[in-house]
Amino acid sequence: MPLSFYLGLSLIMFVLGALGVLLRHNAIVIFMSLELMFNAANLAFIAFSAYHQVVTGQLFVFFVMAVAASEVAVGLALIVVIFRTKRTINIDQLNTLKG
Amino acid sequence: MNWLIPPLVLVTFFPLIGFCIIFFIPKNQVGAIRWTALSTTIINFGLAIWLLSMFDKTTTQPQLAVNIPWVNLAGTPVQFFLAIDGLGLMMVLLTTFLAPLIILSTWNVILERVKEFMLSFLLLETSLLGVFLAFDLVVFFIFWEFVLLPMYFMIGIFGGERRLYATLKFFLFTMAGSVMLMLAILYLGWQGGSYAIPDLINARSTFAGAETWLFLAFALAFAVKAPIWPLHTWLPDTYTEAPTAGSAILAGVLAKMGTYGLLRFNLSLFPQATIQFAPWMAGLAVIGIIYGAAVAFAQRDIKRLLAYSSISHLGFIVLGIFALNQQGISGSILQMVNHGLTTGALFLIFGMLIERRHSRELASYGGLWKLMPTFGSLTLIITLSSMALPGLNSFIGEFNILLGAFGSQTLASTWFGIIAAVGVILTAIYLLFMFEKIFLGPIGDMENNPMPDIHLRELTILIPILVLVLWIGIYPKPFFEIINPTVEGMLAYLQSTSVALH
Amino acid sequence: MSINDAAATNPIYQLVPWIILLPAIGVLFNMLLGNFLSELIVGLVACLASASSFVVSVLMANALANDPQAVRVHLMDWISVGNLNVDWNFRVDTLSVLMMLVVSGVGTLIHIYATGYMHHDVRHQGDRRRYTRFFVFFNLFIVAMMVLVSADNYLMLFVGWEGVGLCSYLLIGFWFEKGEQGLGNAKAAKKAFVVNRVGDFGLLLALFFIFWWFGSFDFDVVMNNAADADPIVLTAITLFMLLGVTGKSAQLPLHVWLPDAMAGPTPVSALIHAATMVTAGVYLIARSAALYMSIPQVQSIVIVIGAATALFAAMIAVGQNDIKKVLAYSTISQLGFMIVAVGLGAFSAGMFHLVTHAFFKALLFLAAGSVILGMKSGSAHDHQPEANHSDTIDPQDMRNMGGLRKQMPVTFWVYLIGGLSLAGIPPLAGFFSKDEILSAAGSRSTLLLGVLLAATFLTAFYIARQVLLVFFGTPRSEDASQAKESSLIITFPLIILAILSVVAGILNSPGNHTLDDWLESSIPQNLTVEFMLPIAIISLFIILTGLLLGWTMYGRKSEPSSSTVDPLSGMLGSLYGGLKHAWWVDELYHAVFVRPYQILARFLAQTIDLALLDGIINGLAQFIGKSSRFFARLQNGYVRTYVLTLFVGMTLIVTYLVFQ
Amino acid sequence: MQIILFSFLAILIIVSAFGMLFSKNAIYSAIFLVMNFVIVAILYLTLGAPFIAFTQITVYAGAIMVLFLFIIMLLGAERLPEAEVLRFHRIFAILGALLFIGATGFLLFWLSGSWDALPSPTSEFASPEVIGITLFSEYLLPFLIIAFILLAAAVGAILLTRGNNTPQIESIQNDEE
Repeated sequence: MPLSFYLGLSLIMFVLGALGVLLRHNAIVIFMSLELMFNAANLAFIAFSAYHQVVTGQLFVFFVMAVAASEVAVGLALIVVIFRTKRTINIDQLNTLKG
Repeated sequence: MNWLIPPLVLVTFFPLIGFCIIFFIPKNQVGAIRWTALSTTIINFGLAIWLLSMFDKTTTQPQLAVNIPWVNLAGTPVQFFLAIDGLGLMMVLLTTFLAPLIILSTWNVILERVKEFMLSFLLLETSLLGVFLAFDLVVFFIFWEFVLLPMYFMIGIFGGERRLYATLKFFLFTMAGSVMLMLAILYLGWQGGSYAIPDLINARSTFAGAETWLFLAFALAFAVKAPIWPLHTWLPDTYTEAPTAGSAILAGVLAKMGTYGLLRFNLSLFPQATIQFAPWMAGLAVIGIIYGAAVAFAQRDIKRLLAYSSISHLGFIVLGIFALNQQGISGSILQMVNHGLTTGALFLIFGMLIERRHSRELASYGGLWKLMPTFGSLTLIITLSSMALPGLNSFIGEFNILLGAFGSQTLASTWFGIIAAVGVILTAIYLLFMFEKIFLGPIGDMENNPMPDIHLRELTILIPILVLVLWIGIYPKPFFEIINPTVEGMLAYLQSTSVALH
Repeated sequence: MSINDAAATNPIYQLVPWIILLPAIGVLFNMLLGNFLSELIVGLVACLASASSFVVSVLMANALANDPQAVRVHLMDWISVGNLNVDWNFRVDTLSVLMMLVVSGVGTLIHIYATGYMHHDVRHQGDRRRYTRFFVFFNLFIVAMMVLVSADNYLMLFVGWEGVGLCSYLLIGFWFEKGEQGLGNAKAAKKAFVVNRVGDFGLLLALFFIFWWFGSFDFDVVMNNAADADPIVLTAITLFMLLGVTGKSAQLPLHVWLPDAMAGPTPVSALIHAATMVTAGVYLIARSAALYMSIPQVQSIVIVIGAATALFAAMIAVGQNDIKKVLAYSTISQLGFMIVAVGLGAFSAGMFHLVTHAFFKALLFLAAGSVILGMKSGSAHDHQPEANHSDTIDPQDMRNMGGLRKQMPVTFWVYLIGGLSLAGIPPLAGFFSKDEILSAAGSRSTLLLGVLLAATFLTAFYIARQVLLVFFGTPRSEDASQAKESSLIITFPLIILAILSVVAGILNSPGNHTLDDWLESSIPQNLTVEFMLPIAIISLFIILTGLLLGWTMYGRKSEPSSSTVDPLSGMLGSLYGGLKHAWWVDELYHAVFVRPYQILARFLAQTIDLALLDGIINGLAQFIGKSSRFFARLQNGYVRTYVLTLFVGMTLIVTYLVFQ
Repeated sequence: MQIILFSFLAILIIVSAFGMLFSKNAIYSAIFLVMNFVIVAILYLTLGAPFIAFTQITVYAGAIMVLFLFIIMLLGAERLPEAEVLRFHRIFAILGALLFIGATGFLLFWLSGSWDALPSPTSEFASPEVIGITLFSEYLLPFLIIAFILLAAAVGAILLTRGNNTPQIESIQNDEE
């Protein structure tokens, strides 16, 4: 299988994730879309790792996963706090920070 | 001579010692804070006198230099370069002389947040001294901008009703001027390979092509600070809203930063442009003289009146600078000191009045000389000094300025001197008007009736100023001995550059 | 002219700084201690300060009598900037010593008088503490005037020149809470200072020209090089200096301040506004003789101004009712005579008239002060101390006087002597000095002589009118009938001055050129005037006519009251209104200078400064504020918008990179 | 053979991604995402990354997605009204996405495409053992940092969601006043 196919798949996943971030109102779904984008990047890493036969790419995926895990922990905690004060997690209603 | 701490560094940063002490005094120990601040400034004045004793009056060059390599900025080394010449020495003496008097004047005025006030004031003194002693453009600029910070707090916290508007205006005006200054400094460093003035003077050919623009950029910053007409509109608001101590330091010392800058930087770094623009600058100065005097006459608020009078007087100083001859420049330097003493004292005096009466309106006063004979007489002497009565300090300065402007070869027209001399008449008109409204006539308002005469602390503030007013008026020789060599150096340099180019 | 340094000659000259230092000590003493001491000591110190100054002046005169060579005494360095070197140098020559003698001599007499006069005045005006202040200012005036006359350079002269202006300001506004609406005196003082400043402006410019053409302010340098100087420059110098002279000596067109200056206490009017300060202009022209003599055109202008002033002021004096205003306009008129004399080059004649005028005009003012005091004491007599003073009459209005001859005999006689001396009746001093000026004028032009004779006629008329209104007839008010003669401390100086007014003529009487010779060494350009009998006879005739006319109009009416109209107004009709209101010059200046300047100031302050300049700045700030509010709307708070912007931006960058 | 497997997995991945994107219910989205992660893990296996594949399943599909589901249910935020506040948003987003795909795809498939088959993975390459050795030798410092990041995240999450601290903050503020 050529590298470009994997990268193309990664590209599609990334764009779909981005569209999720752009189009959905639910903060949790936006979060999940971000995870999808991470995954797209991870796929590219793994593909390159195989292409170059270097293990470093996989290690980076490992780190990305760890960071994603901590990010999810903090992010979801934030969402919980926001929900407590605002009673909603609709991202469009959290627009007080404006000029 | 080798000193553990170089004298200039000690003088500049001495107020910070008081700053540190006050920092650790609890804020309710008001007395301790005041006395610490007062003794710090007095000792600092003593240090300035010590500087004076070490000062060599025979040389035209900056002396007692401290030069420490510091950091690199835009690929050019910045040196922590302090030095002193006649001009700087006069400004240092003026600053350190006024500082204790101004602190003394706050005794009964600043009753809350004393700690914050004194901290700001000491910080201000250090930055002012830094401005007058720095010989490296970057160091100068840092001190120059740093002056704004304590001033901002002093006006913003302790000022009058419209203080926020005034501080904002003051800050924005000065900043706008400084932007150009900063760009010009960076350009100079980039082209000249150094930020130190002596190095830049030697490397003048590297930026000679942009001299006009550099001159204008520097002049803009200094013109805002001085202020030169028509960039003066921040001044009346700021002077009026500032607390008495703030107005006194603004009029007494801060205004001189602009004229000092013109002398120190524009003259030595851009001599060609200086000669080229001299008639224009002198023209603006003359407009400022007449305009300030006329507008002052129309004011009904004491502090606003004094603010416009400052514009008028600063016009004289700028005119003298751009006369570009010995009389003009020496007179200007002396007049900076005179104006600092006189207008500073006037602000302090009217601060005392406002403290008693809580009104800035001329109409609230009247006939006070009958109630406060000593106070009235002292005010009269200072007022006369402000209108340049011969025998008092301002006459020496203004006369030299007018004489210089009248016979200046650079300006090449007697009209500058003649029109500026009309300002002498107009000055008398508005100052006598002010004196009449406040001190003469019948006792206007019954609220004026229990006005106490001057008391000991106020006398302590005014007597040193009075002594200097008379001293400079009758025997200005010691002052000219300090000023003249520096001015001779400047003029010789100016002469050599203009000869080289023609 | 050449000059010696003092050390080389008589050591007595080293004393000359004391003419300034002694009064200065008096100033300091009274200023610091005066409020703790009695009136007696304060007055004594002040008188001693002035008198000791007179003694020093006499010593100087004595030394000069042996050797009239001018001497320079160096006190200390002053300004030294580049090629500008000015020192505190005193000049002792015959001219300056003459002025010193007049200033300190007349000054001392007036000081003595003032100790008595002010004793009453401070009580009448209700502020006893101001007694000390008066003598501080008075001594300060002696200091400033002495600086003026003893200076060896124009700059030091200028110090005295403005210094006397300041003292004049302080003393005119001495009762600063009195006068019209409580501000009258203060405004009069301000007017005097500002008008003088206009004159000083002229002198200042003259100084600039002098420095840049002669390179020095020293009298000697200027005078010795005057002949070689560019005539245009000399014209500028002399004309600007003339502006200064018109300001200080109250000549047209800057005469307006002197009548108002009568708001000051009477000794002030006598010393400053009659005897000494106002003659400074005459002194200045005499001092700058070499400059004026080299420009005849300017001399003509000086003469025209002097003659016009002499006639103009004499006319106005006729229409005044205030006893001091009459004398004030008389002073202006007499100063006109002096200016004419120095303009003609007859410097010694001008100085002669200056001296005699100092005597008789000081006498007249002081005697008028005595009259006013008498009127006030009369007023105090018939009113209860606590009574409302609003119904009291003006003690200076001649229409309220009359018949004072009997109540105040000493004052009457000295007044009569002073008046006749002013009118120019021989053998009183005024006759000789005025006659010299008339002779000098006669040898120049008939028209000039005619103008001066007309002024002389009016002088005789108004002084006759004044003496008759004040001292003859019957009292026209309660106060006048109750008036009392003043005490000895007041009449003593009057008697001395009266004697001087009689005998001073011998200084330069016909055939006797004592003063001419005395001034020879100081003013070599002096035009010595010879006595001319025809002119003397004509002038005497005219004077007698004037006196007689006054007698016929005012002397025979026995029972005029303060309400009756002046007989002049019937004769002159509407012209009399012009005389009474000083030809509306004040109103004219108010309309032409004062009002426009006030309007201009307000226009600049409100329209230009606040509306235009500040408006531009605030407008700029508002523009930035508004535009920033517009851009701030891009930050709409929707996270998704920010992400979209980010995403689109990233996409565009990627696209650009790919298709580059 | 490989191409068939890849195509099959790719289609599944894209379909599940679309499913996540278009589900109205957040729970469905989460389940689609779990499916997506699992299939990607299989793809990792074919690429010779067994360690990562299993980590993906345990950490991502297991732990993280459970956390998501848990929060969704806790907050009861499965469904939200989908009223669009920002008009034109969708158009710009889709246009941007297409442009991005176009540009990047052009880069991948025309400009600098790589058409050689990837080398078939050996069992030694990227075995857990190799990864472990590399991780603890060459990447020890990043590994430790990651550990601290995780710790900080855990502490932060606890601190943020601790419910009873708000009254304490208020009381401190009251003291200062």
